[in-house]
Amino acid sequence: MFIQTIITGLSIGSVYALMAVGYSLVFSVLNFSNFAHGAIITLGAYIAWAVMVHYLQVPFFPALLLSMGGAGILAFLNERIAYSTLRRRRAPSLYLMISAMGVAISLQNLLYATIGAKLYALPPVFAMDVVHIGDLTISKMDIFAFVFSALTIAVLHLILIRTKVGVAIRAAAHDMEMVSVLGVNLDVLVGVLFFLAGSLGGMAGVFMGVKYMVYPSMGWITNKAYIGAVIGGLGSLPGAIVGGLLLGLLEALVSVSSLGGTSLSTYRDVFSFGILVILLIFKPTGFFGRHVEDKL
Amino acid sequence: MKRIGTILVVALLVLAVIGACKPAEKKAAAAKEETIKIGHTVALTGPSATWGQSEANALKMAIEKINAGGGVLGKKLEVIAYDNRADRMEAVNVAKRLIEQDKVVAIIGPAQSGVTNAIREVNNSARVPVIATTATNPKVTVNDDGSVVPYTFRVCFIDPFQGTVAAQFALKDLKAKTAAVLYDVGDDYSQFLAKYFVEAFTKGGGKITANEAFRSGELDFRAQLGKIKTGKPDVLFIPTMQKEAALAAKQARDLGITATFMGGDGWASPDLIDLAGPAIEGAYFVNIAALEDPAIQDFIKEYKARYNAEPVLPNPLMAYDAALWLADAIKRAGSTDGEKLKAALESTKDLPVLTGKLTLDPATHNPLNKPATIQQVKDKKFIYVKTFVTTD
Amino acid sequence: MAYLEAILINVAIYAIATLGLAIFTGYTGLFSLGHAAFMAVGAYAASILTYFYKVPFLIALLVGVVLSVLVSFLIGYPTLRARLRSDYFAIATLGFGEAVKVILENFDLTQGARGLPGIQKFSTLGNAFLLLAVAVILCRNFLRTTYGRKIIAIGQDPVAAEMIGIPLLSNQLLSLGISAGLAGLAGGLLAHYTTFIQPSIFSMDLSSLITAGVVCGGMGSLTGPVTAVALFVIIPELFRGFALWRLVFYGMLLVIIINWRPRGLFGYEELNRKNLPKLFSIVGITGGLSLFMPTYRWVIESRGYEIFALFVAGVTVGAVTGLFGLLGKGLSLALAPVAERYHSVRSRLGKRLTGLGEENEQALSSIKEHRFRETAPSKKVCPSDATFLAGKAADSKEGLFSGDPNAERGARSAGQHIESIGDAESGGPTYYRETSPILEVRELRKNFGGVVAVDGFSFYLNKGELLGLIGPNGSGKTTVFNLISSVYPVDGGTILFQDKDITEWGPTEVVGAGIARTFQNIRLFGSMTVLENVQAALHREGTYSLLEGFLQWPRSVPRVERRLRDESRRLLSIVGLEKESDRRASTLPYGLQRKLEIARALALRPRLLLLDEPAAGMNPREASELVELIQRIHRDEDLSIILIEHHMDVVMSLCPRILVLNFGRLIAEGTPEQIQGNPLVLQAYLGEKAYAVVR
Amino acid sequence: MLLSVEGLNVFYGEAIHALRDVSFSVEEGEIVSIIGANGAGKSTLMWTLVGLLKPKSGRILMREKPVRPIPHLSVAAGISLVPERRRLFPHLTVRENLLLGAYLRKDRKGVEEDAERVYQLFPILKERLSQYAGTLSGGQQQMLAIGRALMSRPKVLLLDEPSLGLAPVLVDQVFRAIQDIAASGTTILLVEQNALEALQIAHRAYVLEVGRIVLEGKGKELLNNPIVRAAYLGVAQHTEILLERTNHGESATFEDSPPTTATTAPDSKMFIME
Repeated sequence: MFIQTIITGLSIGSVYALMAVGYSLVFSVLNFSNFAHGAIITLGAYIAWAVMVHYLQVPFFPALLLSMGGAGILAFLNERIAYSTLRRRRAPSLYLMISAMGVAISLQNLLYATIGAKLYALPPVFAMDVVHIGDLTISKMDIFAFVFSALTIAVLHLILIRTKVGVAIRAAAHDMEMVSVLGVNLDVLVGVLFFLAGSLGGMAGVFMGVKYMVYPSMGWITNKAYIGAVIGGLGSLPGAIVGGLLLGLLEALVSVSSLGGTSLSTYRDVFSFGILVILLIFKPTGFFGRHVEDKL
Repeated sequence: MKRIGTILVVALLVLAVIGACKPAEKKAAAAKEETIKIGHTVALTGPSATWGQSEANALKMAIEKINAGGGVLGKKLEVIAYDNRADRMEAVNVAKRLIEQDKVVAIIGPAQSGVTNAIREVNNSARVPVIATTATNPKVTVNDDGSVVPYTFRVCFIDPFQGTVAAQFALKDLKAKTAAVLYDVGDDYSQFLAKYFVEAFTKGGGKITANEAFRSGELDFRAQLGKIKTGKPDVLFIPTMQKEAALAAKQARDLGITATFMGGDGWASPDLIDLAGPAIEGAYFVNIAALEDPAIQDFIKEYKARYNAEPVLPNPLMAYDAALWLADAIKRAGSTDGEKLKAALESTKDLPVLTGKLTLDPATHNPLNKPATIQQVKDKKFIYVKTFVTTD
Repeated sequence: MAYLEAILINVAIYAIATLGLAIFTGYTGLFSLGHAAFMAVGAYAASILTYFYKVPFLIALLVGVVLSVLVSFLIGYPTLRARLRSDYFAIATLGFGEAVKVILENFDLTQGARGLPGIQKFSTLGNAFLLLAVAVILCRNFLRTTYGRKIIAIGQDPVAAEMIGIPLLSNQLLSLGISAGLAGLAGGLLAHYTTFIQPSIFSMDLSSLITAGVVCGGMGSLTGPVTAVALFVIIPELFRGFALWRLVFYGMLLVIIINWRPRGLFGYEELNRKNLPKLFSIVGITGGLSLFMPTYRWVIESRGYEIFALFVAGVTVGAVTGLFGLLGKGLSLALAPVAERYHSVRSRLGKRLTGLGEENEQALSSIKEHRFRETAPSKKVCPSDATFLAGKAADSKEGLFSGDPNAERGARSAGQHIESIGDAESGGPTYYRETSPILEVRELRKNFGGVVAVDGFSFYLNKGELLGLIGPNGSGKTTVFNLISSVYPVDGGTILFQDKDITEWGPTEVVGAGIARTFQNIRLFGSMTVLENVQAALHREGTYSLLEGFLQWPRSVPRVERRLRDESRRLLSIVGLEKESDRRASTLPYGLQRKLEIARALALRPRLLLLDEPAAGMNPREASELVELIQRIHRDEDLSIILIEHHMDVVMSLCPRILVLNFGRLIAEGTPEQIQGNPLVLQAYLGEKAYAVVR
Repeated sequence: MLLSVEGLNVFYGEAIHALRDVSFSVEEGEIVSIIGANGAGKSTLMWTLVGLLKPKSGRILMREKPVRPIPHLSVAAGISLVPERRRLFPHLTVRENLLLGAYLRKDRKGVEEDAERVYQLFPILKERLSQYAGTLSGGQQQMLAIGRALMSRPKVLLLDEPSLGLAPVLVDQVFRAIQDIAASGTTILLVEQNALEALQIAHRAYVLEVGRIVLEGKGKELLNNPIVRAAYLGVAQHTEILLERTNHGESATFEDSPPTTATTAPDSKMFIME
């Protein structure tokens, strides 16, 4: 059962990780918590629902790409509408965060007001869902999502290492102003950044839709992704991945533990959020974060 | 910049108003004649809207039928319905508005125990009876000290009954020896139904192998289910809404749990089948009524004809019953005065309603001998299995 | 009418909670996403007491408030101590809010997810608004005290606040405590109004409603957030038809306001006569819009033409909006004489009130205020003037026996001067060094990620000395200041101040010991007035208690405040800013901002003043004025000064002794003449090649 | 005229007027220096020229064409900045830092050529290509910063205090490199704390004081200008000697022995060292 729990933890964690990567990507450059990321993930899932179930019967892979593209564009628009003015004005990150919160509240409730609260399921990708190995069961979707997420993150890594825009993004994480002085159009760069983050979010949304279901408040789960990102170190990609996976494992393990006869599963969130607070206090840079010293 | 902002705000507000006008049904020219106003507080939006909308439709049918039969005390009944989003704070405002602004004589709804609790003070201090439709928590109508809440009534059964029915069905009909429970600790309905089931099941000689919980908003229960699996229970009781039930069923089957799934009336939404697919096949749940129940076939036919959709049970039935009950009480009270209405409601005996005969227990404001139906998911449909009227 | 009452009670309750958050987020700039948790604590504590134990309502409320405050310390202490930055703090509070909910869901006493039904209804329109009024008055009072100014200062610039001796942690906690207390109060009222609570009520939606109120109402205002949240509660009621869209609007409104009106409804200002038209237009717009649908329906029903109905409804909206706009304008104009009268009456009344105890006060102040040295010492000498002559020094030596400390100091530094000149003639520089100098720095070291900024720097500063610290850009001068004033932790070495080892002391302790500083990049509290900037630095002398401050206790607070004001004015007059006292600090020109920084530093009653490039950006005339000013304060305020400066004439004319720093090391020390002749200095300033040419 | 600036006014916040009606021009192929005290507005001017600060009024023209004050457009117009304190990307490799300099360019071959040119100028960089920029020494970092700016093949190279925090021997290297760059045809606008050195290599120079241009002239002329000498050229009597010698074209060698101590006291009150 222990190994089964580990597998479950990794499966939950991989969703957290995928969401945390997009969130961390934005944080690394713009240094603020993009609370709208959850809403973008939700919209990504709804795009998949619209093309796979509601309007058309598009197969999974094209739908996934459409979702990623659509969510990417939405994230881009989100930046244009809600953050770019603030960014150009060099407003404190607090302002960006509030703006992001506004977008998140607005979009989630827009879904309630238009599409409604009904729950939707995305069609399963594989007919036979589970692989049995001895006593263990692993969902094929989990394996697929895990591998595909890993591949996507690897591609993202390549983009960041090999392409000019990628290098510029990494440079911007350190000094955005200087990057612009080298001729990089920041609007374009930030646009690309949000598109990448949004696409990853769209993918996370589709995977969530297939594994679980699609509904307006599904972005709530990104709270956990933030914790994952903090555990790994805000603004660090490997940190986001490791942090997400660790949080998934932790939650799975806490869920099956008990203390003096009472099952701890009901207190699971106290553990997650408790870890968050403790980590923020003792190691705010997480496991992979960079330490930035303010200069007077 | 400032000006642009202001203009934008204004433009958005205007757009929203226009947007809101569209779905708003054009009210028929206000009836000039005097009517008896009945309030309806209902979740027309938000997560409970599926039932709420169906409930509103059914109530409309009931009122029209009563009015067609000459109304009550020579007057027509009029329903004033407001959306409460199943939100406690909203519901309080809605109740106040209904009572103070619209001067309703009684309120039908809410459908949730928590929401009914939330408006308890409002309607009781104003002496306006509330008939909750599907608020199944026993504490809705009874105070902690055992006294009855004077102006709060309900037409549905209560959770201990539901939990007991589920436990007895599991023990006797399914011949289950062991059961596990997975419930939502953040939801009062789920928390209490789980508790009543566990009590009844152990009392009946069964064994609870695992009693696990999650929090509202969670999507992955495989860790808890993994633990449940080790106990190899005969029955897995999932007293949640359809969303969590569907997820839990899918994940449990993926993990190779072979137990029979069971649930409460929170399952009774067609969504369940869409969401859970084959995983939910063969599962049983307790409901207030079933579509196949012969007693209600006329209602269902009429509803389908009128709204071109199947009613989402059980709320429409409960609202319909509540309307009949209220009309009867007003007639017997001969007045719309709150106190007299309360007395009339309390003294209801063997009143024929859609789901049988209604008799009220004045000590608890719960209907007596309210039947519970066991339904099964079979071939992507809910089918009627059995009706419990009392439990041993 | 209970429906209206219900809305108004809601307004009052949410306004109290928002007021609390305004004190915290609005003034300290830290963003809390978990304030609903404090409301939950207050609500549960109060209702458990009244419900199970039949405790009187007010006492229960009070216990709820106290408990909320305690709980806020529980989360606040570790997170604020760890100095979490805005985002991290926000996420921590978000986590905390959720955790509190989980605990409430699992706790037996709180009856889990079912919540507490059947709480008695104690909250009424009367007591809710009474409490709101009390809360507003207390908060307003609080902000007008030393305690309030400390919090505002922290919100404006935490580093500068620390450098004027305001400890961050305790003051941020105080602010969080007040805010949590108010949230707890709001929670208690809410519970006893709805008579039913459940963990799910205290969700992030509630937190964000409060946050939205603060942001949209204006960070740094009290009435702004209260007004905003009132609108947030009322508007959706007017639009009952689409309550669903309410949250969509919140969101959009947040985005729009933060982007286009980042200072919110009234900005840093409070609701006043000038803001009335603004408020009225908002009310007019919303009121007008709420009439849109009814008008539209009414026309449709009676006439039936849709376009006509739209037109009529539109005109109605416009008319109501315009009417309210005009009404606001008119009212604000009409109120002008009333306001004037009110002010004059108030000031007269205030005078009479505080005048009552005038004699007592004077007796008291003569005992208490002996450390306020209002007048400069009678005998003035100019020890540090560059034109100082040995003969003059000899004259002032008489003062050595006159008991005048300034004269004594003057004599000493004069002696120094003589000696050093003598040394210059005989070769290597040696200085008169006191056996215990006021400041002694030994082997100071600081690395920044492998780059050595300060590399074994040692020096001393005699009491009353005016020491120059020069060196090329990037040579580590400012870092030395930052190390002395404990902005950075020291990597190695010791700092002794008045024979005490202050190496490991925190910034505020260093200030308390008597070291004040100014900054190379001016760090003023921009939104405060010039006077308030100095008043903020006088925080140690606000001798009344927090409770007295909250109540604006007439026997102590006005007197102390008046004294602080007078003292601030005196300090401003020293630097020549007395005429600008009511200007907002950020609107001062550059040169005056520097002077204000000096005045603020003087308010700390320092023994040692660190001036970091005070003449930067000044033209020669301003610079020579500054020289005069520094000489004056050095003389009158009994100060030791270290001066970093690039304007050589400033350094040369002020400092009898100069240290030269390069690559974090001391490369030369001596009189201005010696420094100018030192080859290493020349090399550092001119570069090797140029120096070689010179040679 | 390659770069000309007309009536630039820049504000910080509401009250601080950092540049007041600044106008000047740079001819093709020139080295132009701007000197001034700390806080005079030199860096502000540089940031405004590359579009990081938006002027309240005034124009920046490249070859008579106005340049919009947006950083990437400035770079596209041929302005490239080596900022104060270098501002490299420490966690990027030397090569990545260099290539970022060529961000706007599409000609791969040209970029490689320019990289070679940078390696010729600073051979040490070629040895450290895959090293993180943060691990370089101060002098190497300055070289990299200059190299990075050159990669955009600028028409005019802005240098903001390139000798800041460098040991004297490195300062010399950097200035030699600047002259080499100028010799190969890149126009240079230089802001230096080291006014002496800056004026020596400059064709023309401007003096900035409290946001205003108060003087302009040929580099050598300004070196001889008594006001400038007094205000910005540090230690007066040595400057006198220096000026005499340089004016006579006399060269000198550096020796380890310290120079004789000054005997005369400064007679000038205006004595600003920058």
